[in-house]
Amino acid sequence: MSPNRKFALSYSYYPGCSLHASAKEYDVSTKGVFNALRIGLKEVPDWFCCGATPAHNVDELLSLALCAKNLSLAGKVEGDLAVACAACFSRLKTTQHRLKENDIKRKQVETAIDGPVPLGKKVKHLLEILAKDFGLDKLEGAVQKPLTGLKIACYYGCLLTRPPEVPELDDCEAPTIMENVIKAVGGEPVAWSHRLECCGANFTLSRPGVILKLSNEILASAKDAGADCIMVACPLCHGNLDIRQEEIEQATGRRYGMPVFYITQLVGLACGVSPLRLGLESMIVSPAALLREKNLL
Amino acid sequence: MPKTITEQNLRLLIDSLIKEGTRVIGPRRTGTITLYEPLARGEELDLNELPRRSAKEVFFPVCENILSFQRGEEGVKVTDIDPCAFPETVLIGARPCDAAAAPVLDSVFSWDYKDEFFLQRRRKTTVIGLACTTADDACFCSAVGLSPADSKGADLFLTPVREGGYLCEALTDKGKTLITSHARLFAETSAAAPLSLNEPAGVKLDLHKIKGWLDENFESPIWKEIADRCAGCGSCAFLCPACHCFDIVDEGTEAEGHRRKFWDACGFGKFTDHASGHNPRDAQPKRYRNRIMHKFKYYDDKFGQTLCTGCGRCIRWCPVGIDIKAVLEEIQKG
Amino acid sequence: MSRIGVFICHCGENISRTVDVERVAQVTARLPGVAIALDYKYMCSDPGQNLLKKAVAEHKLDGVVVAACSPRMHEKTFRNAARAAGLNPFLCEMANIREHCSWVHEDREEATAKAIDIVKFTVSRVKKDRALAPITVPITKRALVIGGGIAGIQAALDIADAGHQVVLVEREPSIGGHMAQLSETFPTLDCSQCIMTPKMVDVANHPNIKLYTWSEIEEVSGYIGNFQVTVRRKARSVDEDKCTGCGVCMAKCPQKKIDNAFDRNLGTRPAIYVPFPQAVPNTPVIDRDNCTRFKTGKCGVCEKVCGPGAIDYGQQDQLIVEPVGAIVVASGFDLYNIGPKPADSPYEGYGEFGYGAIPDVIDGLTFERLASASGPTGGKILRPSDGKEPKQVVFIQCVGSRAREKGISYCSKICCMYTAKHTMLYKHKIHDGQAYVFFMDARTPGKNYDEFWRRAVEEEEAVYIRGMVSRLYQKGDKVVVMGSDVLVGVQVEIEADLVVLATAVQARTGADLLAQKLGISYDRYNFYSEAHAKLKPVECATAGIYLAGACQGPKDIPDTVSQASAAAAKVMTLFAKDQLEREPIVARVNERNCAGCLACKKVCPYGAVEEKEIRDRNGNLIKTVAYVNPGVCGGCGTCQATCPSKSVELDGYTDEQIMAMIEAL
Amino acid sequence: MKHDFEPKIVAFVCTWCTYAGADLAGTSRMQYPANVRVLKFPCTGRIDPVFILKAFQKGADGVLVSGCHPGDCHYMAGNFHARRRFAAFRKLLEFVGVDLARLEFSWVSAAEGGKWVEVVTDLTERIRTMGPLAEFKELETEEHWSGRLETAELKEAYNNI
Amino acid sequence: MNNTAQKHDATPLVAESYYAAVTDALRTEAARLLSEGVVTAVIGYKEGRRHGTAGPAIVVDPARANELIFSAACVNNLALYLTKAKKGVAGTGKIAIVAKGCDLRALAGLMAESQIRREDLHIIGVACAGVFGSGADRREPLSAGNLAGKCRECSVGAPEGADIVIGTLPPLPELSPVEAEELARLEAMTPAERWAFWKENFARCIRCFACRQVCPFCYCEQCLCDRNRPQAVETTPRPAGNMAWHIVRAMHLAGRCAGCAECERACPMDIPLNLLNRKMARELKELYGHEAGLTPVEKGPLVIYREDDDQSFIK
Repeated sequence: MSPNRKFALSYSYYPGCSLHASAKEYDVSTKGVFNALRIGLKEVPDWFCCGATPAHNVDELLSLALCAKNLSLAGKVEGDLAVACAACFSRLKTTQHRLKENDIKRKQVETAIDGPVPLGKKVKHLLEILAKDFGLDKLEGAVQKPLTGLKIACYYGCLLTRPPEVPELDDCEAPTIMENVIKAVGGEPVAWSHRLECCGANFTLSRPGVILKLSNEILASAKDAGADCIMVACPLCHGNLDIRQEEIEQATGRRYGMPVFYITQLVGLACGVSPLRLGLESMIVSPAALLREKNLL
Repeated sequence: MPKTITEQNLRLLIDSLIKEGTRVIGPRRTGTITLYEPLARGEELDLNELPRRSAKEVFFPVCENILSFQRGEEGVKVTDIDPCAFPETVLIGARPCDAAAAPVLDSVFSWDYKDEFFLQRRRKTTVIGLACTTADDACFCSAVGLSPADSKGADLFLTPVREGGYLCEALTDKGKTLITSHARLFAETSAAAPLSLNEPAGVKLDLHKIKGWLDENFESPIWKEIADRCAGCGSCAFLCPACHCFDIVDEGTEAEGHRRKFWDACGFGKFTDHASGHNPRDAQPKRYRNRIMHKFKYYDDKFGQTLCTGCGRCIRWCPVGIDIKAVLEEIQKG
Repeated sequence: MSRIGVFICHCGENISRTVDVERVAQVTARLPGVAIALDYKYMCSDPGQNLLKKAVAEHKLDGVVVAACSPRMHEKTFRNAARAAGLNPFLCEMANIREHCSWVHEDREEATAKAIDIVKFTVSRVKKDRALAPITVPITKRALVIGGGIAGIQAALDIADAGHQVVLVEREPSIGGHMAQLSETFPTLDCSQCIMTPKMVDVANHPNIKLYTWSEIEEVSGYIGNFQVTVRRKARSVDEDKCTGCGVCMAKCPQKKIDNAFDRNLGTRPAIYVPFPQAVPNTPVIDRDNCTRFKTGKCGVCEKVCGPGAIDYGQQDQLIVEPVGAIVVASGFDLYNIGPKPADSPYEGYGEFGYGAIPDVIDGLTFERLASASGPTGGKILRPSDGKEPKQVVFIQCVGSRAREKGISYCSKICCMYTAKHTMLYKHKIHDGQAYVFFMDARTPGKNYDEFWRRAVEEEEAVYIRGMVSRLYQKGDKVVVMGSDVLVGVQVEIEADLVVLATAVQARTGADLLAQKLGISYDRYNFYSEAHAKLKPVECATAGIYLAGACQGPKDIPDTVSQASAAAAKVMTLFAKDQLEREPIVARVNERNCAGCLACKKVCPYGAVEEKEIRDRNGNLIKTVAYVNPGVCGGCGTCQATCPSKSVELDGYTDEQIMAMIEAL
Repeated sequence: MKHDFEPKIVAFVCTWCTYAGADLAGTSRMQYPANVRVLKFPCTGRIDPVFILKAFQKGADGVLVSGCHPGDCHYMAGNFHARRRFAAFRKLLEFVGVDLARLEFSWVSAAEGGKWVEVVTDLTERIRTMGPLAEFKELETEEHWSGRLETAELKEAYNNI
Repeated sequence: MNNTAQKHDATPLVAESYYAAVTDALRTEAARLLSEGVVTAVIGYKEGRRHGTAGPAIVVDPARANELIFSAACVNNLALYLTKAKKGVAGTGKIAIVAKGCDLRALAGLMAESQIRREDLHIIGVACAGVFGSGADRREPLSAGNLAGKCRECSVGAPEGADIVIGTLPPLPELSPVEAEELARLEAMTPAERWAFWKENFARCIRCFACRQVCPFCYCEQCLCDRNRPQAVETTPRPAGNMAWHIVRAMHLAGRCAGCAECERACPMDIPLNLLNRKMARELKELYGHEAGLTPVEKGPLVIYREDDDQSFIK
């Protein structure tokens, strides 16, 4: 990647574990999109796990310290911190929020990580960067292949907007930011009911039955609303909706065949990023047929 | 044979006076200004510039207690101040315009009521005058009949000499005694060359003519013209060597307190404010008129003296630039 | 020299145990200006007071210091005693040597020394006391009632029945308020309109009530007993004197498709309308925003069909000044908006309930209109989307109330009861239907309230689910309600035909603006503040203004009516006197010294300071100075502390009195 | 317990809250040092900074100003105005060199008898350790000789006069 | 280093021709206003007898408009002549007043305090490069060396809000803020050191009240310190009363003083009075974001409040 200073906008970047493993395509497509939009992205050196969903259930101090240390590492890289994964985003923001309002906790954490926590470092989700920093108008201008006719169910999941005082991304119960991005790149967001419902998250490992129920409702709701595909911003949601889709179909007997894209994959497609650099091939439910049908491949 | 004293001996004189139990007051630098102040050591004497306030406060302090009272179980006890207890004092370095004012003030303070607070201080004070070698464009002593070399009011008069030090001229017994009792500090010389003195420039005033005009012109549009802009502060009167108005007030609580005498000024709006609410001098021009009248007519009528020595302080420090010299020149024109 | 009497009380042993009262008397007797100093066992007793009275006469006292308990305890007692002895009561002061001395110190020597000091500075103060006469203010015995809902109607009728003139101002075309919109009322299920309309008619016919509908308060000036109120009578476009209320205009109006706000937009009305058939006055008003005539100039049907010729398109707003002596504020409430957040609202709506975008999610007041016999469905409960009878209805309580995250932390007080009522009304009309209620608590304190609620649960079989709802969404023609039952600990999902939200009661939009006109205070939710939460629940801190109904906080009808009658009683109490007497602790301006900078006016919490022009005999303006209206001044003294030249002084707390105390310390 | 120095503390309080709070301390028989002298005002809004100055001049070693908590003012806003006035005044006093530890402000409600005791006790004890307020007392007795303050140097020079 | 500093100090800030041009324009404007009857009087400056001095002048006759001048000696804040205590001087009717940027701030404050009305004034603004310091050498043209302390930090050289503005200033050099530095020096002292500083300064005070009399905001018809029932401030010029007087005056001006520093200039005893006013202005700005007199605001910082004002100093 080119040096940051070449771009008007540039960010430090915290990919998070998933994006280096099960959600590689999210990482690849993020870099693809940012490169296409001439937005600088510099990965934070030596970053490590944010603690994800489990840590804070076990040990709050640990969960805060993990993020605090990552923030402290990020502090050494210029630019606001760009985060792709909804869980990482939530954890990093939560940490800042928590430590800002609680001096005692902050001191404990500072002792634990042996240094100050950069509470002023702005943590931004990709959506925020695309819709606000870069701007919808400019995004619209960057479109080379509008997603015309593609009916997309924008799926926020639980973490992206909640609790409202933490991410401060959009209206927590009726957000529109994903829809706005999709409209900017020419897609057709559908109105549907399960945009903010939980997919079951990490019960995928311990109680897959929960996933079968919850994710099924999401898929069914999207399908009923006439969506061709679902768009997500979270590796875990992606896993539950995409990887488990076949299993859900078997369990419920209803066939969905609903590709589940990351936001960056769709934006990338529209902005002319080569499909080869969007990781489309790693999707379990293949989008090939759909994209061909809509003349997007 | 005239006497001289060196710069250094002048300071030693102060030190030995203090040692003898005499209070010495002389120009002393304090912050950005010079004031006639009690000196603790001869070195403190600073003769470089005309002190901001005149020397009148040596005899007529800014504020002084004239009695004190305590209310006890047996009633009110009044304690008088004894003017005879005032310390022997030497005022050193008084400029001609300051030294000359003291005898002028004697008239008013010893006229029908004898103000012992003033008079005792006068009696107990020996004045060492000092001739002026510089003058600025506010100075006008020579326009009112004095000069930089005038020794009026001084007991001993110093004139700077070219070789450094001063020529000393004893004018009164007090002055002579001062020299004889400190004879070792004075030298006899015949060849001291006085420094040239600086006569203030500008028009000489005909005080008689001015008084004549004032006699006729209590009502005149000129007062408004001159003094509409007067802000009504007391800086002219307070800096003046000859202004001597004072007020008396009781301060303290029901249990104890002091009666105090302190400077007042005819420029203040409250100066003639009656308890009835009526104020005969209800506007600034009337107050300024009183200032001029008092100095150049009333005092003359009563005592045959002019209440101005031309020090120029009121000109220098008037916040609204009223220039008494210019006013007098105007009046002189008629 | 003053002649002060000092009376030192032992208070049994309460004071004398720690304070050497004899010594206090000895020392203070010798203070300058003290004519006599005595100590006595119980100064507040009859013999004690007589001692004081006798001493005043015998020693010709011109001031009295009673060193005893707190003035908050007995200042009145001793001032009355002084008055009885012929001394101006304000020349009697208390020195607090009990609460502030003997009770809080153990060391007898220290306590005695302190007591002496306290007496000493109080003596110094008394010497500077001035005789003060009570202030009297004439009273205009007319009342203004703002708001023509049940609160305003009740207050107006009570005051009018007592024989006083009342001006009743209502901003809608008809009086009636929210109560007129209700179907039945809890806990008796009597028809709201049946009990309401007779009162409305009484108002219209009462000789002592002057009714201004379609009117608003423009400006209020003056003070208790003497307010000047400017009322804006909005142009009705119909001459009230000529109109007979025949209704032909409404019938013939070609523009009939306007949402009927009275019916919560479920039905429509013409551009010339009365909000509901029983309106008082029964005079229509032209809705100029929607009238073709006013929009395009190309109609005029109503004018043509009106027999009496009452239509007046050229009518203008009118400003009328009404002098009144007291004001009852009964401006009512609004309901929490379930739609998207309006720009002027501090409150978030409910995104998880669809921000009002799901047609079959309605609020409680809309349900009232559905259930009302005079409502848009004629009393049949039919859901808005397709007019079908809902067979499963979910009621959700505490929507907006007790929801800190939405900006409101209070309980709206009426929702538990009216939701219970709704389930009953529903069950009575749709016998095979099922009502579910999601609730946090059922709050039913009130006469027959809990019984009523139990009936809903036990007899009318409403299913109460304790828990909140996380989301509503449309699924086909159903509304899916996702919630939790926290008693059982399970997730609940109900496919409902209709969802009714019991939305929070909130202050009227613009309540703050009205408060600013009136000069009364309001809380952070814009509800008006009573002068004391317990002991002055209907008075405002601003004298002469009283509160009734939900403008002060959420209230049900019985409470509202009680408060309205209470406010009316307060007005009548005020009107029972011809003049108002006030403690003369008020500020006075020294006009000679006042330079007219009006800093006092800027800081006065009561708006008591006015500008006054001083003119000479020829009428030329000399200067403008401040003037303190003694009827309005509350006596805080903030003006005096602010005035650089101390040209305004608070009687009873003059600089002289205070400085005398400080100097005596 | 006797102390070497018993300061004079003057308290300016409003009648509705702090005075009543002090009454409550009394009725509850709480104990506190006897140094404080309480002057009653209708409202803290009535308290002029000049009074504080005067108290210091007339020998107070410490001054307490106390009134209703914000929002509880009997007169609605008197204490809000007072708060600004005193915020400014204490800055001024600090600037002319008065140790602000001698000037205390508090909100004590009618229900806070305990807080009254705490505030008065803390202030009294603090001033006890600080000693008398010499500055204003010196000024009160100080006469100046023709503008020159009576410094040690001057005293020494003229100790025999 | 020292040399260059001195050299810089003596460099004239504006050419003499600037003052000549402004004076000409001023006279023309004044003559026009008076002869057309727009105003009944023009309050301006005229030359003093002594070199480099000027004083207030009240001109009512158009023929005498040519007495008016503008120069670096025009130190006075003429707003003084509009306030109640002194306003008899200008008679009645609309009045024109010559105002420097700093004087205008006082006018704004006086309007807010109902002492004057904008419609009664015709404000002739003059662009000002600064005025002579008191006691400065006035034989030389105005330079950093003889400039008044307050002018070194002036931000209102070109007045705003006047009816007419005369003169356009050349770019002026940035000067070290000596007053601000002095303030910082005092603030860095211990309370005892500050007390000693003020005690010594106030001891010199002779209660001539020049500070009060030249202050546009001291328009009280009865000054607190002239009152004797009760005597809030001792009348006599003794250390006690002087301290009280200056504290009370600073408090009364807090939030109102527009910073013209006339009190300090007028003080014949060289007491640095403006330090008090500057200090209070800064504190009020920090506390409540208020700056006196930029535009007329209805309520100053000490006659208004916010419910969430700082109260960290209150227990």
